[in-house]
Amino acid sequence: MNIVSLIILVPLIGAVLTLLTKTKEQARVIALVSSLAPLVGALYMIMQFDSLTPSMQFVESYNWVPSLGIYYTVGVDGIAMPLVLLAAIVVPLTIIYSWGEDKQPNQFFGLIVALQAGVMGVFTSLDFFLFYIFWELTLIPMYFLISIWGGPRKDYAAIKFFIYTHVASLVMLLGIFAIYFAVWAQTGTPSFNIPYLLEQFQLLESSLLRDSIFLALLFGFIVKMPAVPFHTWLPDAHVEAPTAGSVLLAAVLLKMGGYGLFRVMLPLLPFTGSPNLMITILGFIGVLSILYGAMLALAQTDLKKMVAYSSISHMGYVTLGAAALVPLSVSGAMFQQFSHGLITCLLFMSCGAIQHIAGTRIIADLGGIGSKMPKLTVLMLFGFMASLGLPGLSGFVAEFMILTFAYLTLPTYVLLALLGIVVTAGYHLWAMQRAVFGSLNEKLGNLHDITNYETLSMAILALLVLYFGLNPAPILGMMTTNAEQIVSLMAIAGV
Amino acid sequence: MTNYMLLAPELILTLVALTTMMVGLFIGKNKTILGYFASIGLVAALSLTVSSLNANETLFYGTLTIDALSQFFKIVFISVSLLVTIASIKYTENDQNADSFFTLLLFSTIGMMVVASANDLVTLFVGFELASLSTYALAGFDKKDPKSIEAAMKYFIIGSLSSALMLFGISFVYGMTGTTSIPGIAENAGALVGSPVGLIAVVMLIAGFGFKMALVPFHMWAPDTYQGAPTVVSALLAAGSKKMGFVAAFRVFVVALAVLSPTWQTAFAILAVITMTLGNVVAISQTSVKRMLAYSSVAQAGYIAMAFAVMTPMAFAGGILYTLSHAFMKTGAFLVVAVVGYMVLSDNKNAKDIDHIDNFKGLSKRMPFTAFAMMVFVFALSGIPPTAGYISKFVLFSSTIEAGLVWLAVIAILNSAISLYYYARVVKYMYFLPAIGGKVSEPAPYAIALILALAGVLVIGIWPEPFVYWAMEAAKVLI
Amino acid sequence: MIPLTYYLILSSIVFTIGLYGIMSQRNGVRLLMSVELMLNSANINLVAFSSYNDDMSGQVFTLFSIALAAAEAVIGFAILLSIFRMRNMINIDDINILRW
Amino acid sequence: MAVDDLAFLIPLLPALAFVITFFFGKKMYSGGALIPIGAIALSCIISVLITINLLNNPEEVVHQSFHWFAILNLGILIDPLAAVMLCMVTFVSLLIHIYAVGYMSHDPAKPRYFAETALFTAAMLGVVLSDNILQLFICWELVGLCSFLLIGFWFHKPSAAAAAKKAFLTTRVGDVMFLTGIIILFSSISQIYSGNLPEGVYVLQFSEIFKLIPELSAMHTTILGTEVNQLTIIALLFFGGAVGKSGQFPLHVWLPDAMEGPTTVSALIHAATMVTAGVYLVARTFPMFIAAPDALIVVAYVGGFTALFASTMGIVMNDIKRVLAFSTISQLGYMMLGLGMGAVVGMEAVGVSMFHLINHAFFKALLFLCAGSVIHSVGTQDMRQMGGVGKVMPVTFITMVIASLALAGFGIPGTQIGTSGFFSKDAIIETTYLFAEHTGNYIPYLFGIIAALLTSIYIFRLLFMTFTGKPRTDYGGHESPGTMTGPLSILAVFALVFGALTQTKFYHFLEGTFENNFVHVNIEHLAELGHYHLAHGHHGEPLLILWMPIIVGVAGLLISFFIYYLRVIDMSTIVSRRNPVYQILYNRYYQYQIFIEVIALEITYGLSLVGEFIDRKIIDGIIDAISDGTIAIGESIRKVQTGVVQSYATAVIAGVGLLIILLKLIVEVQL
Amino acid sequence: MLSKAINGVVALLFFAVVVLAVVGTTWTTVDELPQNAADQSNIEAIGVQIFTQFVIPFEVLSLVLLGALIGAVYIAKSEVEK
Repeated sequence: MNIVSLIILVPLIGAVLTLLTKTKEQARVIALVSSLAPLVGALYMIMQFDSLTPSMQFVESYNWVPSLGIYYTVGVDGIAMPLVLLAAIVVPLTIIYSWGEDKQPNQFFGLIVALQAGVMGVFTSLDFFLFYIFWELTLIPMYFLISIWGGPRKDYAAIKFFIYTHVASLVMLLGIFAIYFAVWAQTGTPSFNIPYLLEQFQLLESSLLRDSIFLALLFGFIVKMPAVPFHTWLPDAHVEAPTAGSVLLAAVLLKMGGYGLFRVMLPLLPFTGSPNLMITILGFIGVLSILYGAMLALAQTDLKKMVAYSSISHMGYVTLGAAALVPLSVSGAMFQQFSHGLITCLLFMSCGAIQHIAGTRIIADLGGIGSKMPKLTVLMLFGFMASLGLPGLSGFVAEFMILTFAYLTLPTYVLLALLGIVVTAGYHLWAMQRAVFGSLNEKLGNLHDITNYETLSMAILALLVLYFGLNPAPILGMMTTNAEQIVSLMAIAGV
Repeated sequence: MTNYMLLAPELILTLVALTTMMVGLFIGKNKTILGYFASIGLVAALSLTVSSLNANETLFYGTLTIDALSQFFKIVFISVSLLVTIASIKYTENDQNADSFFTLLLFSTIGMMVVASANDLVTLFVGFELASLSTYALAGFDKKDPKSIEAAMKYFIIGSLSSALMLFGISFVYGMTGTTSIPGIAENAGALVGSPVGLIAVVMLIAGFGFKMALVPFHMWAPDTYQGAPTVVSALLAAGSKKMGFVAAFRVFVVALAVLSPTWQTAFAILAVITMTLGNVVAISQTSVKRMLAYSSVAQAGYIAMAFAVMTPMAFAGGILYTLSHAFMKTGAFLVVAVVGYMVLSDNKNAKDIDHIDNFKGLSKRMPFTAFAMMVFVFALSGIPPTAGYISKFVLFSSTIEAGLVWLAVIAILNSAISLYYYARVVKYMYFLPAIGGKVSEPAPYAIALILALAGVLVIGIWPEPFVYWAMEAAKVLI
Repeated sequence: MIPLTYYLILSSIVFTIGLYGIMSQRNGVRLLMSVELMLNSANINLVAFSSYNDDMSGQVFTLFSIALAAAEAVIGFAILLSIFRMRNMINIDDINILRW
Repeated sequence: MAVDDLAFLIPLLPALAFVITFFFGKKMYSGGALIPIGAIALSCIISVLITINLLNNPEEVVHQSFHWFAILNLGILIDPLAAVMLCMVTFVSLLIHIYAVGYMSHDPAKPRYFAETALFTAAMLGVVLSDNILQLFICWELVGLCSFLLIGFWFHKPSAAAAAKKAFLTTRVGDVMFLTGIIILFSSISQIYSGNLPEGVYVLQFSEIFKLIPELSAMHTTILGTEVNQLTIIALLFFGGAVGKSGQFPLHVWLPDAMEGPTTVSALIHAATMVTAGVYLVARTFPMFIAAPDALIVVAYVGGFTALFASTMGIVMNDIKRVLAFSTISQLGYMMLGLGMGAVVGMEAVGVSMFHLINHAFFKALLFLCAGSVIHSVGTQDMRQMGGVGKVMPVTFITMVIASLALAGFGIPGTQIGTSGFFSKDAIIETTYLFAEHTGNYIPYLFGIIAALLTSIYIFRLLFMTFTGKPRTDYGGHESPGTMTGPLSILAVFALVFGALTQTKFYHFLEGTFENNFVHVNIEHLAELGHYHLAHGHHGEPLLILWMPIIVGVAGLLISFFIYYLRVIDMSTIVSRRNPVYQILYNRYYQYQIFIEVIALEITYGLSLVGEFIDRKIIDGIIDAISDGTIAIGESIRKVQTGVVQSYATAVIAGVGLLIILLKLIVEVQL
Repeated sequence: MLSKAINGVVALLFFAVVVLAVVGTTWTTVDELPQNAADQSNIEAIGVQIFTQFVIPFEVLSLVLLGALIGAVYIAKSEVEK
């Protein structure tokens, strides 16, 4: 068994062990250890990783259901590796952040670790069957996290999240079926192998079929991202989810949608019946999400909901960068995924801490907490700055690359997206001004600063955001090779 | 030359059934031993069936056929019966009439097995009746409970009506083809093509089998009966005898009346869509878990019926695999309801509405294992990986795409999403709501049955290869 | 020679009567009788076909179905008896605890 | 050369100081103030040494570059333009830091203060040192961040929090324009290379950009039916960034509010860092501006108008810092105006403008620090509550007088006698006259000269109101400590003599900015691309024009003297609610109301509320309706199951009948 | 009464459908029915068929009867205690 399987399996076993523990101490230690193991694995993989080849590395494959062409095949390339790293970083930090969780700690930590196993599986699967299994598996822990540890409207939010994204996955599944059978009929061998199917896609004769497959798969991914107008599950889920749930939802689960965009959609796009139409659709969705998300964030009264809408807005950049199909805009979009994962984590942790300590997240009810919570304020400000795209932090690198290079092919969209930057700055600063600065709202009672565990995890995130903002090359290096390869398909298709 | 070994499972079960009945007359109060005995018999039958998986013979002047399809379904039936029998050891614990219970249970199993092997309409009909009659009695086994008797009554009346319809249909088929042998009908079925009588025969047969499958509009007995019957019997009905309808339909439509496929394909497509939609939509608003499972069972029948509408090897394999998965999922789910019923009764002897969903509140704290098992079962029923429910839906739904019936796939998938709503509600009750009452430990028989069902669901889900392969082999019989 | 169709129409009539009975009768015993009517109409068919096709199996089938009808009736009556014992009546449309 | 290799330390030292002070400042002397002071002092020394080297050998600029990621690099460029900025920034910043040790001595959050100012300085140095446009933008944004942090230093004051937000947001509007300019520039470059960017070349480096100016100016884009030169678009977008950062009309609204921070911060923002960044950006990309048709004219008009516009408001303000803030805006307008005059004087415009920038840095820092000294001692910022401060604070008074004279530009034309402001500001006004002569367009000149009159009026008004007469309230002030008066004196010396000492050398030094071993462009040639006709050999203005600035300066002094010292005019008739002119000026042309409320709040927030409505009611409404509808349908279908078994039988039989008919129909249709 | 009417309509509908189908079908029948009952014994033929061709259904039928017996006895018998 090689390293990729281990980073899936270890958290899976860890999750089971955690569920079986009796005390809080055992639960969190086991959870932390088993979620750190993938980090070690991911770092090892990065050391061994060859950034110069776009092909899959660390591949392993076993028979699973050969009669249907299903194999257990896992591996990583430049698209997946950074996301594996992201998931490996974020989950342990979330556990550290939630160190003091008292309500059913064994289940809480167990579900978090199970979620990690799920996303690791999604990012490394090279077989659509396996991919879909992991894709769906991530739903369950998140559903529980929202339902058990959630806020007042958790029932509504949890079921909405569950069914909404499940419908999307099912539509995606239809697309998977379609490509599978179409290729089967074409070549005579059944296979769910992702690279193989993507390769064979162009040989399908009917352009209607190709377009339908493309759109079905696309729907599955953009709902997950989520893109406007399929986004309404996200704010509800975020508002009701516990902090750890929000963090994982925004930092890791949304990335699955973007990952699908790069892994599946872009290689198919040049070979659809009307690639230009598809690019227009993607670009439009991207810009719409950027602007709409930012505008709605401005209207929010709940801090966490605002951050949720900001996620929608930021994920719009991913779509836009992908739609542009310029190597560096695509790598920028991939980097945006990675960077947003870290930043949004920081933001949600801040909101969670405020909720936890001040007892409310309504911006109007807060005010002036900065003077009582200096550590939180610094970290939160850092996160906000990163989120509004301050240069020197990772968010800027990604957004700059996306906007600059997407302008080469989609100038109008980029000019529209640039408007969003001002609004983005606006809602961040306005929220900061009302919630954290100003005179202290006396109704909040006795406030104290965040705990050391919370500080630790948030500080690590902040450092990572800074580090990757100053030195994005290692991560970008992995992505660029694959991005170039994806874009080169456009030329092959003659678009 | 007849190879009697192939009939050994049926023979063993008959022997065990008769012995159970006889012994039951002589032993006194404690008849628990009979349950163990029946279980052993079922295990033996199961292993004998497994040992002859690849048989392909027709026996007794062509009235019985032993092939991959029959073996597959026999294993489904025996497995369900085994699970139900094990669980019933607890259910019949202090019952004077446990001997009758187990005998009837075994008889119904034999009936189903005969249907699975039937290669002649006479055999099929007689097997059908054996299974039906035994289960009529079983459904009313709680005879002091008005609900149980009502369930039996409804089951019986609609069952008899269906038998009559089926027989009427059979008579027309016989009239047109001049034979009752299934291969013989297949040879002469040309006469039925285009004739109005052929159409009527097909619809009546669908009504007859549809009664067992619980296809809308032949399903209306099912929710009442599943709810009223003793829970272990509901499990048998939903997971076992429902499948008998499918295997009969496979034999009669796909093998015998293949030339009429345009007719019954359309019929099954219509029924499948109505069935799954109605089942799911109505299940949402149920407050009794048993009744909810009943509607879910109706919906699942709709999914399986898609196999007939699609009619490709892949679809048949999917449908067949689905019956196996559904056997484990549904049995498991009903057994959980039985365990919860036991728990509620042990709290309060005179409890009413023991299958109400309120009794599932906080089950994760009261009975962690049962709650976990139930969660796996409902997620499997809603088709979430990596469970048996997922892999079977995967194969089945994918076959609709393969055949180009995208609209059917879309409807099925939307239904699947709707179903998540009420399945998730069960999970919500078990895991998110506060418990009323303390921890209760599951009685051993229930626990064993649950473990077995759980193992079935997960093994098929995680290592589907042998099962898919096997289902495909079984499907080859049909094409 | 009486055309086969006559038998079939007869059996259809009998069958329809049975159907109507099962839909409209309140009394359990009458319901059972209706079911029997339907089974017997099928038997008419079978025998008719058997004769007109010169094939014995139809008649054998009829014998089987008669026996099965008997067995069915047994169970049916047992259930009705049980109901009667419980409620002192066998108007089965009053038995609707289980619904919705 | 050894010291050139240390160039990278210039921004790095303050940045390190930031880290150290931020995390460990609490336990150090005076909140760790010594760390940034030391670091900036070192930076200053290195800067001066490098500048001296450069003076000796102007062709050999310092350039260091290393790969960052993708096709981007990080680099350091010290050419004459950067060198003078470096020296000024480090020097003024150093003095302000030293001053702050005294000024901030009572504030508990000293470590944070010194950390942030160090970072501020580092970011500004980064702007100055960048060798490529992207790095410049990055540091540019960091400057914005630091201004946000420092303006909101006392964030528990709601007004400070609001001002900080406003500053960041307003400059951000400009920044987005700047970023858009970079993006369009990049895509144009990419088009020039037809998508195949050369290997190993960082195309966003200034040298590479300037090389491509001819190609860029040959490109056109059609906007709303008119064909616009690509380079003009880019240049104007860059200028948009500069407008935001340098407080030019109409994005100047943040600057007066930026007074909410400590006065030292105001000094830092207004003199050494931040606001000069905009001017510096235009100067740095001057080859692009001069090659872009109409761009410089826009710069000139915006600058000139801002100079006039801001000075009108300076006259009526009562808050001492606010007067200075409008003064800054006005002076920045002059600098922009000077740059715009590149339309006639070419490269000399950069010299003139930068010279004013440097001089302004000295006297404006001095003005602010003096004001700070007064505020520190008096405890209020309202001039109406001061009066006679000169008696208790002699050092502050004298330095303030010097600074005011420098700002008003006092000196004797035709000689080397004059304050630093005299040399630089008058030079700008002279170039505007040249422009007027050359093109027949007197508007920039009028802007400049009227603003000069108003400048003189408001600064002497401030002087008289604050330092002369009798105390109007009981404030009980005292002279400030040595750490404060020391820097004041040093700055005063510079404000007095720097202009006279360096004027000619300065222009000459800056001439070499774009002609060295890093960049080599021919400004004359570029001006032709931009259709500007440069005037050569121009020093022949009439005597009246030479004397005009000093005449209006003295006139302003006299007007203030009569009104505010001798009080020969009763102010109450003018300072009245009923006087519409006063109202408009005092309310700053109602710009706040118009700008913030209408645009920002009403429209944007209104739109976002509409979006929220769409989201909640329409998108979510549809989804909820689907789910509710499904449940309702289930509820109603459920009732069909009546519990009566005969009805079930009816259903079965009806089902059979209907199915038969249906199939019959379907099969017939199919056949 | 309405329900009865519905039942009647359903039954008539059903009847119409079946009769139309039966009449509309051309049945392939033997040309002559055996006229003389003494010619051949169908009893014997049936007996032979039951024990050869249909021996399995016959055996299963025995189980059906037994099952029905057990079931009926169980359901119908009154509990001793009551």
